[in-house]
Order: sequence, then structure tokens, then C-alpha cells
Amino acid sequence: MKRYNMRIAGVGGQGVVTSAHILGNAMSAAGKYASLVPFFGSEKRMAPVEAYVRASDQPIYEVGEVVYPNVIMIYHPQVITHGKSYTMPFYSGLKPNGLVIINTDVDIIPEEDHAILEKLNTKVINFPATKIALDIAGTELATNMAMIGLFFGITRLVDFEYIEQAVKERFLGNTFVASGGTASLDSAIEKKFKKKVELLEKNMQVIREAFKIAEENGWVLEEITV
Amino acid sequence: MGLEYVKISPGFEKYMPKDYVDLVKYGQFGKQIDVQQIDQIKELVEEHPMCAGCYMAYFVRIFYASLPKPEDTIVLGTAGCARLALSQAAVPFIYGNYGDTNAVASGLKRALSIRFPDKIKDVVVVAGDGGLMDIGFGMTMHSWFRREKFTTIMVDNEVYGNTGGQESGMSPKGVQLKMAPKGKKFDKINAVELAKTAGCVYVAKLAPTNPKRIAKTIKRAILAARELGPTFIHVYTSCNIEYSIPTERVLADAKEREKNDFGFYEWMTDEAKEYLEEQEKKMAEAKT
Amino acid sequence: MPEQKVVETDYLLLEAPRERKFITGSQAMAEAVKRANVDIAIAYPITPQSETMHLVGDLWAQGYLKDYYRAEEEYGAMSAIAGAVRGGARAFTATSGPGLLRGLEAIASWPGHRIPAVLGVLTRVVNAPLSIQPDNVEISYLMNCGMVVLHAENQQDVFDFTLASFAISEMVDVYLPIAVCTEGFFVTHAKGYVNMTPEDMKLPPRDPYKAPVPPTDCEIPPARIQRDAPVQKSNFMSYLIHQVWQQEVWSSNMRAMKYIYKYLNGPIEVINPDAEVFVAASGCAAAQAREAVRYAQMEGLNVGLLKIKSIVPFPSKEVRETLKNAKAIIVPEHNIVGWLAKEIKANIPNSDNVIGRPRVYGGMTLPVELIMDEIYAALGIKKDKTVLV
Amino acid sequence: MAKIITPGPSGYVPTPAVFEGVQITPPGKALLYGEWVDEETAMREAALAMLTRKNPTIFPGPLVLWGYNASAIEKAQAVLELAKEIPNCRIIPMPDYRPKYPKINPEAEINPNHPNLTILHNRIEACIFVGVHCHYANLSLRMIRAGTNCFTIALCAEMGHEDAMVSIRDVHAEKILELRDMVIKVREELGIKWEPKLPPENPSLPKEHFETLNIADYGDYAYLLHPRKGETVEETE
Repeated sequence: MKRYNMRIAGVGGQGVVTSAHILGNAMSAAGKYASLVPFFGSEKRMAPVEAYVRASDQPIYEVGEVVYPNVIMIYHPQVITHGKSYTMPFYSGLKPNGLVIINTDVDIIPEEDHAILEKLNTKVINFPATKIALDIAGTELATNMAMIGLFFGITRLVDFEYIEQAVKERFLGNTFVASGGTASLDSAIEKKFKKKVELLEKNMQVIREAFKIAEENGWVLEEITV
Repeated sequence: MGLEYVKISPGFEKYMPKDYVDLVKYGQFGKQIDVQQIDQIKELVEEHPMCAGCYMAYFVRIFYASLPKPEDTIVLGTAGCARLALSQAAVPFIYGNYGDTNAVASGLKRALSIRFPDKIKDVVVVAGDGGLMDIGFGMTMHSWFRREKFTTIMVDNEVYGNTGGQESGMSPKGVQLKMAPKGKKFDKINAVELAKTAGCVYVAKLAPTNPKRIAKTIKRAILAARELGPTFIHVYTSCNIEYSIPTERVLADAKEREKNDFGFYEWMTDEAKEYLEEQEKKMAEAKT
Repeated sequence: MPEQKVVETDYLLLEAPRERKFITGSQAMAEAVKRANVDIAIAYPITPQSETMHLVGDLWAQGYLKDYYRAEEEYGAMSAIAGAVRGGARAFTATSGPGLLRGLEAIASWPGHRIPAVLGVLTRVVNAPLSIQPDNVEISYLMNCGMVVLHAENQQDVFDFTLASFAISEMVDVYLPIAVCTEGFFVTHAKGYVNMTPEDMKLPPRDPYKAPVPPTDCEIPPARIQRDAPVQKSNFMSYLIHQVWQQEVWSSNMRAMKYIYKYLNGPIEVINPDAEVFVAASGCAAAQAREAVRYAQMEGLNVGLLKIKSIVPFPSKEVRETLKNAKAIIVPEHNIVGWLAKEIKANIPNSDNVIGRPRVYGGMTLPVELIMDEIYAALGIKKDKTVLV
Repeated sequence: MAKIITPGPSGYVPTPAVFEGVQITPPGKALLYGEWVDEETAMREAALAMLTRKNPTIFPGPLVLWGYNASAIEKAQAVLELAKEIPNCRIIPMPDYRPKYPKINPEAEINPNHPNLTILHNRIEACIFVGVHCHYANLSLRMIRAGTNCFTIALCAEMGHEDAMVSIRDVHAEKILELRDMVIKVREELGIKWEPKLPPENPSLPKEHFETLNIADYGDYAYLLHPRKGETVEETE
């Protein structure tokens, strides 16, 4: 059984919750299973945001926030450096042999924490998601796409077409509501990109790039034992 | 007890966080400030999670700046938007169960009167339309019937904002809101007339367009409540989210409502009038 | 009104001379309030409670209390009690059945708000259909909200429990509301002998600064105080905060036990500790049980009484110890749900031995004969149904 | 001696010490790891923890920080005397009990609604609570035990705290000074060299007193600050 229990931590405006929805929808599109719990403390730009996703090829019964994750994705380095997180320290509850993906191009984990993560046999990946988003899509708003791209690139949970389907649903569908702020964010995005289709394509490019990076670095995993 | 409890212990000034040091040095305690100069002091209210551009949040700032004796004031609130900012101030704040403000304030004020018969202890309820006129209606009315000596300020956004935009008794007739999907069937409750009938000695209604006037009204309401009996202020504090008022239009909206149904209104008993004139004369003399 | 002098709590509760009076339960509660240096009482009428609060109102009129008023309804009364206690006053109110339930949202919030008030619960049927008769099912609603719940057997208990509750509730390590429950009419409107402390002595006044939370009176730091801010999960409040808060309430509840030992002679009373069969009861069912045990002993039967005075905190250890050799435990109750039988079952290993009978409810009286029938049955004694003694 | 209450992390749902059967001591006794001991034994253990564990910190509460009466001021002085004697000790205040939006500065203060922000951020492994109302101290002590390895010491003016590793009751200025003496004694026994000095000031405070600063204080650079005639500053970087 493949089973990923993940905690996504970022700051307001990064699309943490949106990407959790896309993750879940991609799983559903592929006929697999996912459950997600968005979590808002205070809906404000740059305030901490967390979302929790469970993804598996088997049915999921458990509900609630993921307290003991085996995957942690950090969308913003300030989650670690400034403690912008509801869960302190950022690796709190992490299970042995887990995976931590951090959006950064330099190592930002303090030495003491490295020691703890090593003890847990954690795979820590520093991944410059924002840089990739800027390089390829020309906007840091695609940071979340890079992050989920890398997650799927590493775990190969679903085929690429289902990810595309989920992203499409997000940008072209009209039933999607992640939060009150999503609507205003949408109009901002639309101004930047003339066509939503173009936006979709840019996002897919980011995801494809993340897949490639996972492969090139030999990060592809078969399974994380729960 | 005066200002002793907002003084830092000698030697600890350099261990306190900056905002507390500022509060003591540049805050409102022991002073009367001009509300138009709130930018120049350390305000009692701090960073809060109310929506950007919310007019109620603006009113809360003016409210705190208007307190005649902040170091001896206790504020009560209840579920709703206002408490998000009300609670983030350097004034004791009580948050009980939904709609209980005027009952809790009755008990509190009586306890303080028993314990400190010769001291000023101002008790002020700042609650929403739902808290005061729907769920807490009975307690609001009875606190007035009983002539409890505290001030009630209703911040009326005409909707249950915090729970997601449901109709309240104070919503205007015809407005379509959640739980009134076909539009509200009855009129906005006339809170001001109820307050007059129920025994308030000072009643005012306003849209917050003029900070000086707000400050004066709040001061009057609190002063009259100290000595004479219940006082009530009905304030229009729009919900820019549920009523879709663009942030830049919030003030214009308030001005519009002021012209229509929220024109400044002030009523008081003869006794209150006499008392307030005397107090204001004293305060003016103290200034000069 | 005689001039009252303040005496030490321990002296008043444990040593002061006592004088015997023949009075009702309502009077006993009011007499306790008279000696408790209460600042404010807030009343709202409901039968059978009303008489108690009439008497307390008279105390105010005579000058024993500093303030008193008739509230708009129970929710308002209980909320105002919370306000008065936050403001540093010592406060008292009482209610019954439906009134208790109307005020329950506020009452259930008192422990978390850290409101040390004393609440008289003079039990009555909970509607519907409406009835004003005694039935103590309402106590089960109080058992899970964190407050201390005492159950008085008779007028003497009502006096002792009420007076001691003012002292216990304000202990720094307790600081919780205490409900003093007793059956309406059976106790409140019936007379019994009560040994009372002198009328001219009273407890020391409440010191609201000797407390685990500051009073809201602008006299003590911090100025920036909200004693109990709404809990929002975020990084300005820990996920854990509500959990540890509830733990604090229930820890405080458990800490009350040592004062129950000190001032109420312990949470239980046992007659014939080596008994084969026990009758375990609380409130006025304990009076019926006491009678039954006497009759049984007169008949030479090895029957004992376990009276439980403190329902919350429940004396688990003491109950377990008392009942460890009992062959049968008969639990007579004045309600249909059998909350005391359930509580005892949950606290002893041999729960099969608990006989949740006899139960009467809807205001019926609980004849001693019904308990006798259970005793005979438990001991395997064959008797005709109607027992004459 | 059985240690019932020890430094954590004890986990997701901490069991309160009271539920474990720990009881508040009678006057004159202290709690050490949940057991009743004499005060000297408890003070020695407290001193040892503050001298040997990482980043020892004192958390003074409102009843010490605010000089609302003579006894508070006296107690505050004693706390400073104690802090001086603990090598590299810090003082992080708990000025009140209300949550702060959106978050406290964990270097500048500790808040009972989320004490672990401060404990974890500063990697505090030994701390003293003093002048905090019992209810909030208990909440904090329990959360700290749940989520961190910090050794907690409660100096309580009332009856004490079951969830602290060391809890001393009826503490006023005098007893704080007794603890200071114990710190000095244990420090000398351990052979730790230390010149008494006050901990560093709160990092949130500005290093200079801008409100009393005069343009003249800037000396040669003063002319840079004077707006010249007709000059308006449109925007700043």
C-alpha cells in the first residue's frame, strides 16, 4: 500500500490550500484516494497557513489534521527561519524514513535539527520552487505547482495526465472554491495572463520541470513505509 | 487603583517588550487625548485580525481612544466581528457566552460598586446587532429596565458577519442574506426608541463619519452611565464583505447612510443633560 | 440584624459552637448564606427553589448581603453571577430543574471561566410533561461540566455543605463553582434539626486577589487582560491550549477533595463497614437508605450504608475500598437514568454486584420498604412483598 | 526517589500531574519531580538545573513585572538579584495572558497561550516561572512538558504547581533570595566562574532612545537631517 500523510506549511498567498486541493483532485481523477483538511488560522497574506493531505492507492478512513506525517512540504523558508508555522518545530511529529521538501536553494535547517532528522532517517530535499516558478512561469505564484510537481515527481503516485486534469479543473472549472481570498487572487492572475489556458500551460510546464528534476537527481521513490 | 498597575517594576523597563514600554510611556493611561491625534500615541488597540478596510475596526480604534478613564475601564464583548479587535487592546476585556454581555455587565458593575463605592469603574458593552438585539435581547432590555449603570454600544453591521452573513433583526427589510434567502420579511428593529422606552438616560445614533463627534458621544455616554443609569449608542458599522462595499467606498457608504437613516441623533433626560453640561464645563476648565 | 463578626474559616466550620434549630431545607440554605459573608445574590423564581431565594432576599433587606435582585431569567441570572464573581464579589444563586437547564450554558461555562460561585440546586422534574415534583435527574447534567457537585441528604447537610462550599470554592487551588444539590420539597420544604453556628459570626470576606486568575477590576496587573480568550488554532494559540485548560479545570476539581475531607468529614459516610450488603445512596435517597439499614440491622441482617456526599469529584478510591467485599450493592435513586448506579459501576471492579434499584421518579416518594425488598432479595431471604416493621 | 514529573516531551496529550496523583505540598515543603521534599533539596535541584542546562531563562509574570505595590517591587528586585547569579541567564517576560495577534516575538516575550514558541525558538532547557497567576502557570507548565525538554521551576506565591519539575510554594522576595544563595553555593561547588551581572535587555527595545535624541546629537552628520529650504522629501527607500 502506498500511503502518504502529509503536512503542507506555507504562508498566506502561496496557494497552500489550492495545491492541497489539486493534489487531492489528481488522486481522485486517477481513481485513487485522497482526503484533505485545509487549515486557516488567520486568512492574511504572509500569515502561516497549513493544509493536510492523505493520499493513497487504498481507501482512507482517518480524518483530521495530520499530526504524524511522513511527508512534510515547506512552501516558504520563513516557516523554518521565522517559526511561521502552527506546528513547532517544523518537523514535529515526523515519522521515521519520511520525506521533507523545502522550498529553498540553500540549507536553512539549523544543525541541531539536522541531527534529529538524520536520526529519523529523513530524506530532506532543498528544492528552489519559487526560482523555478519565476524562471518558467514568470510568476512566483506558481511556487505551489513546482512543489506538488516535485511531490508527484518523487512519489509517482499518479500519471501526469491526472495531474493535468486536476490543474485544469482548478483554473478552468467554475466550482472550485479554496478560500475567500481565491477569487481576488484569481482576478489578479487573470490580469497577468491574458488567457487562462496560457496560465494552465505555464503551470504544467512548471510541474513537468519539477518531474524532470526529481528524475535527474535520482529522487524518485517507490514507496514510503507508513 | 489609578496608574500603579500600569507601571513597570523598577529595573524591569529594559526587560519588557517594546510595545509595553511604549504603552506606558506613550499610551493613553492617565491622559485625555484628541482622537484626531491617535497616530501620535501608542494606541490601546493593537494589531487585530479584522478584515482590511473594515469600518467596524476603525470604530473600535476611535472607541478606545475616546475612553474617559482607560485605566479604570472594563469592556465586554460577545461573539461577532467586533471582539476580534476589541480583545486586542490594553483594557480588560470580558468575552462570555453569546449574547450574555448585558447580564454579565450587570453583575460586574454591581460587584465593582460594592467593592469600590468611591471609585470610578467604567463598564462598557460593545457588541453587535445579533448579540444585543437578537439572542441577548431580553438581557439587553432588562439591564435597561433595571437602570444598570453601564454603557451599551451596538456596533450594527446589519448582519451576522462572523458566522458567514446571516440575516439579523437589525438587517433592513427586504435585504437578501443567508437564512433569509427570499429577503428579510420585517423591518429593522428600532433600537433607539426601545432604549428610550426601556429607561436609558442617554441615547445616541450615529454613522462614524466624524471622529470628534464619535469621541464626544462615547464620553458622554460613559460619563452619564457612571452617575445616572444605562446609556446606549447605536452605531452603523458596515460590513464591507457581506454587503459588498468596496474598501474605498466604505466612508462614502457611511455618509450616504448618515443622510438616509443614520443621521446623528442624540437624546438624553433632563437630568443627564444637566449633569453632562456640568461635567463638560469642569473638563473644559481643567484644560485651561 | 445582629452585628456579625468575621471569624477564621476553620474556626467557623470546625470549632464554633452550634445551636440546634428545627427548620426547613430552604431555611437551612439561607442560614448558611447568612453566615457566609455573601456580597450579592441574584434570584429568579422557580418552584421549589423560590422559597430559598425569598429568604436570601430577606437577608439582603436586613443588611446581611450588599446586593440582591430578581433577574430576567436563569440565563441572565447565571451570566450576571459570572460577572459579579469576575468583579471580585462573593455570589450566590439557586435554581431548580428546568431553570437549571435554562441557565446551563452559562453554568457549564463557569468552571472554564474560573468562577467560584455557590449554586443551590433544589431538584425538580425536568419537563416534559411539566411537573414541579422532586426528581434529581438534573444532577446528571451537572456531572460533566467541571464544577464540584455535592448532594445533601437533609437540612443539616444543606447547611453544612452550603457554608463550606463558599470556603472551598474560593481556595486558590480549586477556584471552581460548587453546586449544593438537594431534593426539592422532600428537603427544602420539610423541617429537620440543624446544628448551626452562631448568627453573629461570618466567614472572612472574599479576597479576589488570592486567586489563580486576576479579578477583572482594574486593580491588579495585567491591564491587558482577557482571562479566557476564545481559542483559535493558530500560531498565536497552541493546539493544546483548550486541552490543558480543561485539564486545569478537572485538576482543580480533584484538588477540592482534600477540602471535602477537611470541612465535610470526607466525601462518604459509612455505616457498618464490614457489611455483606451495602445500600449506596446520595441526597435524600441516603436518608431512606439510612432508615433501611437501621431496620435491616434490627433484624440482624449484615447490611451497611454508603452515603456519597460528593458526586463530583467522585470518591472512586473510597467507594472501591468500601465496597470491595460487598456481595451486593443496592443503589436507590430519585431518577430514571440511575446516574449514581452508573457512576458506582464504573468505579468498582465487581460492577455486576450493583443493583440499580429501587428507582422512583417524576416526584414519587421512595419508600424504605422498597429498599428492604431489595435487601431481602440480595440476601436470599424470602418475604412477602409488603413488609411491616 | 520515583520521578513522576520529569522534563518532556511527554507527547500529544500530556497527563496532568494531578491525574497522576501528585498533590500540592503543605507549607514548608516543596515538590521535586512530583514528590514532597524539603525546600532546600528542591532549591538545590533547581539551582543545578539553571546552572547546568542550556539557555537558562527566567519568565517573570505580571505580578513581578508591574510595580503595582511594594511587595511586587521588592519581589522584582529579588528576581534581578537571582538572575545576576545565573551564568548567561536571560529574562523573557510574560507581561500578560492574552493571545497576541498575529504572533508574539519569541525572543521578546512568552505568552501562556503558546509558551513553546518561546521555549523552542530560544532552545531553553531550564526555566523559572515567577509572578504568574497559577491558572496560566499551570497551562504553560503542562504545554511545556508536553512539547519540549525544558526543566521547569515554579516559584509560586500561593500553593505551588504539580506540573513543574520543581515547585516551591509561598514564595516572596525572601525565598527568591534564598534560591539565589543556593545558586551561588551550587555554582561554587561546581567550580563555575561567574561575575554577577544582569542579563541582556529585551531585544525588541531600540538600542538608542530616539525620543530623547536631538539633532545636535548627530554631530557632524546633523546637516544631513535638517531639511533644506524648499526641500521636500517625496519618498524614501
